[in-house]
Amino acid sequence: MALEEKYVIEAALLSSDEPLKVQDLMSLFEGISSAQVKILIDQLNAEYKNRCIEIVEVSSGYRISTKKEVNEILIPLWELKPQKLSRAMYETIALIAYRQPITRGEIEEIRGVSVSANIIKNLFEKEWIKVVGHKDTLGKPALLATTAKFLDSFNLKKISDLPPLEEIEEMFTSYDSETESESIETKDHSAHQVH
Amino acid sequence: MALEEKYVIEAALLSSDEPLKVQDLMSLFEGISSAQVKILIDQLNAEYKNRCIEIVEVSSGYRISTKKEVNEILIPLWELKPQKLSRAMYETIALIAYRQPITRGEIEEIRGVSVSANIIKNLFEKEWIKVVGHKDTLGKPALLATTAKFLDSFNLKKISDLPPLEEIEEMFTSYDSETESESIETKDHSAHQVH
Amino acid sequence: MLLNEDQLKTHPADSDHIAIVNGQAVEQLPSDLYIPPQALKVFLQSFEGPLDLLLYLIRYRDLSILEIPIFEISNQYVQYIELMSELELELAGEYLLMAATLAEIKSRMLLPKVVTDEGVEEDPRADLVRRLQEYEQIKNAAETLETLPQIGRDFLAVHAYSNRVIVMPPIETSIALLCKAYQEVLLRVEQYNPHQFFSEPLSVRERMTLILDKLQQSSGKVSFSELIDQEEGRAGVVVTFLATLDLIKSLAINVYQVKPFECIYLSMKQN
Repeated sequence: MALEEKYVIEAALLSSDEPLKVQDLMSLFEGISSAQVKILIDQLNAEYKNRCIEIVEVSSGYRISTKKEVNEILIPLWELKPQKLSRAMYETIALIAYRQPITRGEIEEIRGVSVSANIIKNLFEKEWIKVVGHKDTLGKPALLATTAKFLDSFNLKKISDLPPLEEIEEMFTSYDSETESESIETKDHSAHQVH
Repeated sequence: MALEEKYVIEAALLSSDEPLKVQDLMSLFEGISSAQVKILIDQLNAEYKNRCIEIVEVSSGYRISTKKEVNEILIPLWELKPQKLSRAMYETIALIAYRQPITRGEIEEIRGVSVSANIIKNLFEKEWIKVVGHKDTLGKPALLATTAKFLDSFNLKKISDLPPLEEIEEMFTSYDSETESESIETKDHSAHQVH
Repeated sequence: MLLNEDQLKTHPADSDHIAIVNGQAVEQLPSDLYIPPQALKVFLQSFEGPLDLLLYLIRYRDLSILEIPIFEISNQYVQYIELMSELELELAGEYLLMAATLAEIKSRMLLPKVVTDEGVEEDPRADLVRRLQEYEQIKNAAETLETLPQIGRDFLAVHAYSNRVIVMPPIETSIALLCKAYQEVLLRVEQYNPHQFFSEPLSVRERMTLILDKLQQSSGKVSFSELIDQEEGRAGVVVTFLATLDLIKSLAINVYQVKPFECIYLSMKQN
């Protein structure tokens, strides 16, 4: 039986534990270009239109995953129920993602509260963060950054695919202490909200 | 989008780590008979005719597996990818190596997170660890130690060849600056492969 | 929408409202807290810290961070943390620190501004405003992140089974990564549980494994002298002895001696 190239790609993606790069897929065939591999992937995705799976490109390559719509139906079958992450966890990983590399102390400074050891441990256990070096200050604190696995977990290809941060408005730095209410009025035009 | 039942079954089989029984699949839909589930499986298998995957019934249920013909093509891909150890795996085997004999509970206590059964299973499968006795406390937990095979895999002659802590510190003050972004999950130059 | 100082004087923020919490009248209930008392505790616990609470106080009233009415907001803030301690919620030190910061800003706002060579003194609120803005930015980013599709919650990576018996995937090992992992575990331990951990000479650990190996192979008793390698000399005896003591301590083996100075025997504990 002659095996169709796109179905070999499908089998390759399905048999791999990790996402596969275009180069990995190219190595399966002789004389195939990366553009051709991408066309085959598009063809497969078109075939998956009515199905509950799809091919997604993430940071470490291509992988097949279930579509969101089918998830709720499948949850009862999962041994591990999806766990809800705490707000503290989201804020911590968001800081590491947007401000990397960052130390734990810097995270605490911005959040205004201490970061529990459990949150950091948990993020390491998920392999969402890694130590990329040590800051040359007192105590040589570890500099934390996100991993490819973090991006993979959110179906992202690169850090810049994260939704952009909202801009921070500049504040007038001079003020008049005696006439606070006046100065508030004159500055009112700039006091619209940031959302 | 209305989800077709057979494709829900496909997604269920592909997203499960273990084979699924007919009863598991029946639980996904209301008022479906086992005969109907089997018909849907046959329909899927008919669709897979030209593809490189198939649904196979094994003793513990149904699973989707790659066809034999395609496995030969995929071998280079599997060989190409040396198995990388996860951070959790490195930490666990490091603790067993440096602190042997040690129980799983003690590892968990030091790491501050639970050690998944998979990691321990995996280390046994690699024949890197063995049970050398049982601690005479509640539950008689197994005392784990490293094997000769572990030493071989890491090119060591004996456990005491592992660098002592002070040396590790020195190693990494230079190691960190050289390989700033490298971490457990990325390849490093000193890595070698074992079969 | 903003209150000036005159308005503040005629608009007392406290003592107008009373709520019943756990059967107790709470007089310090902040004026804008329209929350059923039973939900109060949960609500107050939901703040991620002082910045989060301050942001709430500002945003709830539709005020701008840039022009934070410090007098009003700091009064409310203090009422909230009083309420929190009244409800016996664990009040992190950061909350109290913020109360002090707010009080300091308040007093600086009342003082005439200082003009130095470098120009006019910075608005006393500036630093707090920057922190609030920076925190709000991350708080919103975290909320957005939570809405992104997430593996395990919204989708799963799928796999087909492959019979890979023929292929033994090579394992990449690195002694450097092994050591790094160990070092990192120890660093974490040091950071979180100081003084619980100390390093032991490796040779003792290794010897413990060797002794257990021997005991298993012999499936009976082994004499202490059998465990000693003559070539290792005195140091070897010490290491073996320490390892034996450690094994007794970890309750893995039995040790017995019929009479003083007679042969010491070791055996596995029976399960």
